[in-house]
Amino acid sequence: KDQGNQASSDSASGKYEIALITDVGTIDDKSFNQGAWEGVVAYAEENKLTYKYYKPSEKSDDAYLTSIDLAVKAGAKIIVCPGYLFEKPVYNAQDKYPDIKFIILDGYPHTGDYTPVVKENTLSIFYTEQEAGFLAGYAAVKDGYTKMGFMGGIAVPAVIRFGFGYVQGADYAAKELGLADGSVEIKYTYVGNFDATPENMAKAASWYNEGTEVIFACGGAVGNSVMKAAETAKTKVIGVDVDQSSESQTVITSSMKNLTKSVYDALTEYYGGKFRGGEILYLDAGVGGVQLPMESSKFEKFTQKDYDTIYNKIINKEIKILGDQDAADASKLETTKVVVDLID
Amino acid sequence: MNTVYFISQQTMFFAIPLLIVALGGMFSERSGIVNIALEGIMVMGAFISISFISIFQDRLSGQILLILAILVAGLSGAIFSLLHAFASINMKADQTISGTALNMFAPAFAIFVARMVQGVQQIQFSDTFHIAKVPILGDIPLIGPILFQNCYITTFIGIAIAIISEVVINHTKFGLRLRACGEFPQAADSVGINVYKIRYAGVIISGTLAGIGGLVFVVPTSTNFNATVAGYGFLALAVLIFGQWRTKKIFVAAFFFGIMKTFASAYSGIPFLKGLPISNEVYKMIPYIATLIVLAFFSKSSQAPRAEGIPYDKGSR
Amino acid sequence: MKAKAKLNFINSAWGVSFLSAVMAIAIGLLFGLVILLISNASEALSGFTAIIQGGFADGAKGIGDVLYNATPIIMTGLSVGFAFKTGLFNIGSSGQFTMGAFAAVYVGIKWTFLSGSSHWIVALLAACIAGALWGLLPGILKAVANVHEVISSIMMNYIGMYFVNMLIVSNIHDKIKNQSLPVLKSAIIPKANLDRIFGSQNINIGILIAVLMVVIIYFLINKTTFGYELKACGYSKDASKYAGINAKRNIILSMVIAGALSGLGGGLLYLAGSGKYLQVVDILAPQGFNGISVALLGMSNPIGILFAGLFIAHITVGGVNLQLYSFAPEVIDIIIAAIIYCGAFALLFKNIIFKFSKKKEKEDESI
Amino acid sequence: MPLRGVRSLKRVCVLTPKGDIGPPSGVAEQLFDIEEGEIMDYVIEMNNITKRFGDFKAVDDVTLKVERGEIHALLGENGAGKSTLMSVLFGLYTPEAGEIIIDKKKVKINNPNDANDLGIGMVHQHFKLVHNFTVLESIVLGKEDTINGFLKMDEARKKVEKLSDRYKLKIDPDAYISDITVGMQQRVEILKMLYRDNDILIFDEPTAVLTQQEIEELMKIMRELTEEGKSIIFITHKLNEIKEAADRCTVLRKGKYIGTVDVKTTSKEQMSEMMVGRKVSFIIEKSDVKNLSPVLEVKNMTITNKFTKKSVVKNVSFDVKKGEILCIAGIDGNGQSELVQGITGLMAINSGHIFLNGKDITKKSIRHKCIEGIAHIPEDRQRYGLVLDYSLKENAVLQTYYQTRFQKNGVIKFEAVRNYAKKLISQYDIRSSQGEDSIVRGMSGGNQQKLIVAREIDRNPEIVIAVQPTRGLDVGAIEYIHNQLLSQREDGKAVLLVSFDLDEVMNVSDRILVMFEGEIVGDLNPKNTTVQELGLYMSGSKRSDSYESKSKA
Ligand SMILES: Nc1ncnc2c1ncn2[C@@H]1O[C@H](COP(=O)(O)OP(=O)(O)OP(=O)(O)O)[C@@H](O)[C@H]1O
Ligand SMILES: Nc1ncnc2c1ncn2[C@@H]1O[C@H](COP(=O)(O)OP(=O)(O)OP(=O)(O)O)[C@@H](O)[C@H]1O
Ligand SMILES: [Mg+2]
Ligand SMILES: [Mg+2]
Repeated sequence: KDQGNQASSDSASGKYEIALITDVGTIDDKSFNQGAWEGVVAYAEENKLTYKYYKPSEKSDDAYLTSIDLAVKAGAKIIVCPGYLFEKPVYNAQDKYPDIKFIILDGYPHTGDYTPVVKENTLSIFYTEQEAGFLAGYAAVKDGYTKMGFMGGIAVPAVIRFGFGYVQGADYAAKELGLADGSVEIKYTYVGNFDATPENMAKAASWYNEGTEVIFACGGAVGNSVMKAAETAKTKVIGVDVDQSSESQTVITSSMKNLTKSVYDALTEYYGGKFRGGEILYLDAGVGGVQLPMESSKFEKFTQKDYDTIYNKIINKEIKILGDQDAADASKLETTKVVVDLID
Repeated sequence: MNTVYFISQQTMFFAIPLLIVALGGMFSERSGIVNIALEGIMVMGAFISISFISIFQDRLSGQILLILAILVAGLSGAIFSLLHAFASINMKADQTISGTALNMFAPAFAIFVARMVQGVQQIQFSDTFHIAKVPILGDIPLIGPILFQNCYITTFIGIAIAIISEVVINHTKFGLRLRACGEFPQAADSVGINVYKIRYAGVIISGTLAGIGGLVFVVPTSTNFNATVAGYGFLALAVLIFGQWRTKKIFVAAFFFGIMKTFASAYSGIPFLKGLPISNEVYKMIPYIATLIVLAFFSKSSQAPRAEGIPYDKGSR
Repeated sequence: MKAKAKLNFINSAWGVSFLSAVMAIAIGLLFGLVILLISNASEALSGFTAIIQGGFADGAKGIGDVLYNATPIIMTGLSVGFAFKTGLFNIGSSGQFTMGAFAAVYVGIKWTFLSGSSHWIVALLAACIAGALWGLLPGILKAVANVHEVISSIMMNYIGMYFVNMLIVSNIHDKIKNQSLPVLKSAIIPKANLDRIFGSQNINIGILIAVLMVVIIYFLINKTTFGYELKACGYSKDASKYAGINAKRNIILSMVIAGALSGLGGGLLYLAGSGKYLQVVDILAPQGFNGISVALLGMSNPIGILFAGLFIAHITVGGVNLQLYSFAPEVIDIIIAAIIYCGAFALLFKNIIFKFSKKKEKEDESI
Repeated sequence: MPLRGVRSLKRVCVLTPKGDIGPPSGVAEQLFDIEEGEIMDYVIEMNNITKRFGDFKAVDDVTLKVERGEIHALLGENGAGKSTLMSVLFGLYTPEAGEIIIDKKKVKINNPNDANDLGIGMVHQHFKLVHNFTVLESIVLGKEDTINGFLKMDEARKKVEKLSDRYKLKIDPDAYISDITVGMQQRVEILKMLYRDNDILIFDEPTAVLTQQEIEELMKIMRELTEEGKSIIFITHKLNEIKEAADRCTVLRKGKYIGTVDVKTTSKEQMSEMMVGRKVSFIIEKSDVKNLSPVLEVKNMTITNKFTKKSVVKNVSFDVKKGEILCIAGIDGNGQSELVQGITGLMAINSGHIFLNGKDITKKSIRHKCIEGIAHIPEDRQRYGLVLDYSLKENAVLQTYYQTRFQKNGVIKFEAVRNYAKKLISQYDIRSSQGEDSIVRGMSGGNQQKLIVAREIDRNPEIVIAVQPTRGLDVGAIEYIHNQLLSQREDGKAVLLVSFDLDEVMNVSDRILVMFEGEIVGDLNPKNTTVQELGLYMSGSKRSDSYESKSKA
């Protein structure tokens, strides 16, 4: 267990050279912030470096920038900024602090017009969540599930990409299995928060009650509510972001993006003098950016071999997987086997 | 039929914690102390009792662990509520002050301590408490599936608390005295009742029940505790007022709200609601709008305890 | 002579309230220090200094940040405090704030036809109106149907939150980020060079508007017949009816004004140009609940609320700086809670002050 | 030298005069040299009691000794400290100085429980009854019979019914307090004491809220109780009640002890002089009525209760003329309160019309009626008449704050308000600890009432509607208020007076209307009628012919 807010060594100097600013969530949100933070911790612990995270006072561009100021004041050399909310703050900060390096995840600096301005001291990393979602949807249908669900947290780009991929993966598998048109049903919704609430639990329970066999819970603590519902209904859950198999018996697999590894790698590159400033990286299956944790997965029919096959297809771009910008909503993904029951 | 059973089972998860906490609020308010700290007390009760579960779940499990946890939750709620009692009874403070302070303190404290002790703020627990079906009782037609399948003992505890509250308030010496203190403490004082003691008792009972309510809220709805009860303390306050500070009406109000919430969350699984051209956000609003409408028709005569919120001062006339 | 003047201050109602607030703050802070000592003794002192220094640690910029942070909570505090004076507990400040924020942002984005200089003013007015509307309903329900304002306001909070979510999505949605679009430049509240003076991006004349509101509300409550009526209704509904005061109208007006103040708070925050966007999330705006704390700490007195808002903003900024040391930022919430709790001891403090000044008087006499 | 006769063998005045206020001249010298005779059988000795509120001494070195089996009256102006002294005896307040001896044993009474254990019971000036409790619940509260904590009401019910039979205190054990009349509430209070088997009974102004019949009943009950050996302390402002019922009387003034006298041998005038320190006139002198035009006309007014749907005011018509004091007599609960509230606008009327100086004001707002010249001294002064948490000066302008003399452009002229309040205080002798800045809640009941009367009369209205304006006031204050009402009349203004006090009714009014069960059953001239006849009308045994026909038509 990591000491969340503690620095590993010589904190007495008051200098923390690796910094992370959290976005809305907390450092232990089971998701974005946590994944990135674990990367920071792992690298710093291994290399005996000081590190620290900062929580902005509110959710605004200026508050994020103020937190960056604070991190710099505390001696940060490299600052990890998880989330698109940092696009504008990092845009400003990269000019304000030319000697400091920034890693922004899931976003790139711009002034608000979405034209990337990635300076030499900034590295922007994206994940192809649609591929991770695709793997999950594919594996589930291959494993025999036909009544499925997707419960996103808030409709932010990463969550949408997961969901779109999930639908497409299911459709792809159904095609491979030669199922009839419309034989796979996916209930699809965004619950509007990232919390464990009775409302989310009741929603998941109602789906399970109606026959849904597995729900992809894609929104931090929303997963805890879904798992709860699954535990009582004796049904299944697909986790997200990190391997969530340890959280509940009901988790058959997790649609992972390798946040931790990517942050760890970026830090390694920086300290190795190979910081890829100015670049926008897309961490896809090709570089191991996404995966299903096959060792901990509880599939009955879907095998490692199946997994490797489909994974290679994705790497080789044999399958075109649409992202969040490519369709208005999940029902517009033009699937044939899968019927998306959009609930909003 | 399946749908009906499902709705009633789900309703319990919303209604029971609201019921328990609102009843807690009732004891405090009918003794004359406004308790807006219900939210904070719920958080505190849930925090300590879930920590208890997570520590002891290696050694204990099932209903015994849950019952012990309920005791822990009640105890911690009671102790925490003493702060409110002290400020509003001894210090004669405005009762919203300490309530607000407690609401702010509890989640901050829960996060702070959890971080200090285990690094992360969420406290994991494994649910060994769920009852798929109570033997024998679960097979009773109609009632079985509604009450005794897919349930927790907390449901029965909640209903038991309601019944006990009704009896205590209306048919015991303590209840009579409590009511007197909430309506006209000078009258109680003039017949030798120690208003301070009775009010302490009222607040402590409310703390106990709110603490239990916190646990009962978390157990059926999540697999961990994350320093929040999602505003249900305030909703319980609303249920208390909705229920006109009377046990039976609180019971009805809690279940009214619970059913509304169930419809709002699970409408996609309810055949006759599914087809309606109503959006998700509108469904979410319905319980609150419905409550407002019901209130508009049934609030003409308020039965709020008359001395509620007024610090008792022996010297005042 | 000087001692006399001092004593007069101590004895005045104002002075006593002020001193007891100071005592509450001191004890709350001490409690915070104890917590810091328990969690990490070696850094406790520096951490504590950071809290106390608050905005002053960063010079003018820090002060600018304090003023920025104080603006919305002064407004919601004023809203809650004002309603308190009328005997109403406006726990619905959160919903009114959200509605105001939405209206301001909506006008700020959509009403492009407005010429430069009036845009932000119209947007703020829209915020007031939206907030007022959200106060109006509980007001009417209370006056006409006797619905307890606490329950109706709680309901209105949730309805407002979901309603605004819906409105954002259908009107001003930034789909990519699932939040509101940025407002036009012309809708941003002018900075009037304050940003250059303070070296802070955030600060703008919003704080001046808030102060103006404090003065107006103070005047309204204490100096006008309207305030007299409102307070009379707050103290005794029956007596004000007897006096021919239209209690129903006053209840409604009071909720409307309280709503407008909260709504304006929402407008002031989201038009501050600090890069804040309305999020489509199911979370009640915390500013409304912070307003309760501010109103209580300020003892429902507009001037008190102004200082309470500034103070809470001050130590909130201090709490951000606290992160330079190894403390969880929640410490700051614990401290604020402790301070508010100590506010409950006002009566005790007043007695202590009273005794002290008595003693002092006697000593003075004996000299 | 009338007080010489006070000295008797059995009844001895005990005097411990201290402080600077002495008894009134003439009385003083005689009282001071009285010495204690033989050792008396005192059940209560309160020696040198002092009770402060902040800096203010409400009770200042007062001594009170009550003999076994006597009715001991306690007399004093409003705010003299009577209730406070009794609250000390009952354990509600802890005195700063002094000792209490009960049955020859020195005791400490820290709370009502202690008092109860010593056999002391009290009927408070403001009843201590919970509005939504039943009569039975109210009686047992604090002394409940239980089995395992559960209430056992059956035995309590039996005991209460027995007591109620024995003392002819009729009550309905299951009625809610809020639904019963004040007279009944008082019976409940008395039963509360009897239920607790108290031997020392304190009645704090029990008669202020009662009708003549009820007062007579109460006196009878009190006498019965003393015959059983119980001792009673009886607070009242009405000297003829003291004359009628009490054995001895202790007088307080401004918190200080003045003296104790034997009632039989002391005249009313002497007692009132001891109380106020000057002579008070009991005779009201007034000129004849000049028959002038009506100021207020009420036509066919009907009011039904919102909850029970029963008519409480039935088709009532009457008028009040200029220069006339019209009195509405009747037993409490016969619709007088509702009638007045209907006229003033506090209660909605179901049908009928109200005219003021010929103008129809039926549908007008309270504010409008107020401006048009209706002044209202309400029955429940604390609920309607005052904003208890406002200061005296703020209450002084409760209906006039919006007038241009007190505000300009909506801004209150505080100096003007203050000066006005000061004027009322000095003109009407309103006493309080901090003058115009006193918070009204802390003022004595009598002075609260004076403030209302001052405010209403000073508005120079067309008609003053006064409900029980002298209830709970001392003779000095009553005299003053009666004079005020008379001077209104002399000025050609009208007065509508509702009173249960038949002496007041007979003395003050020019014309008497009697109300019974929501109807007016009699229109009498006080000069040609007697208290007895009035009583017949009030109890419904008699009706004027004109009214008989009207109500039937
Ligand atoms: N709780 C209190 N706080 C402050 N002053 C008080 C309090 N109770 C009584 N007083 C003051 O003490 C004095 C005596 O009051 P008390 O009620 O004993 O008078 P009283 O003789 O019963 O008068 P009344 O005939 O009007 O009932 C009054 O001046 C009153 O204002
Ligand atoms: N006519 C009345 N006047 C005054 N109070 C009343 C009256 N009728 C009922 N009450 C009071 O109102 C309260 C509510 O009465 P009701 O019989 O509705 O209670 P209830 O539903 O049994 O309440 P609970 O749930 O506490 O048992 C009771 O406490 C009672 O004391
Ligand atoms: Mg009295
Ligand atoms: Mg009456």
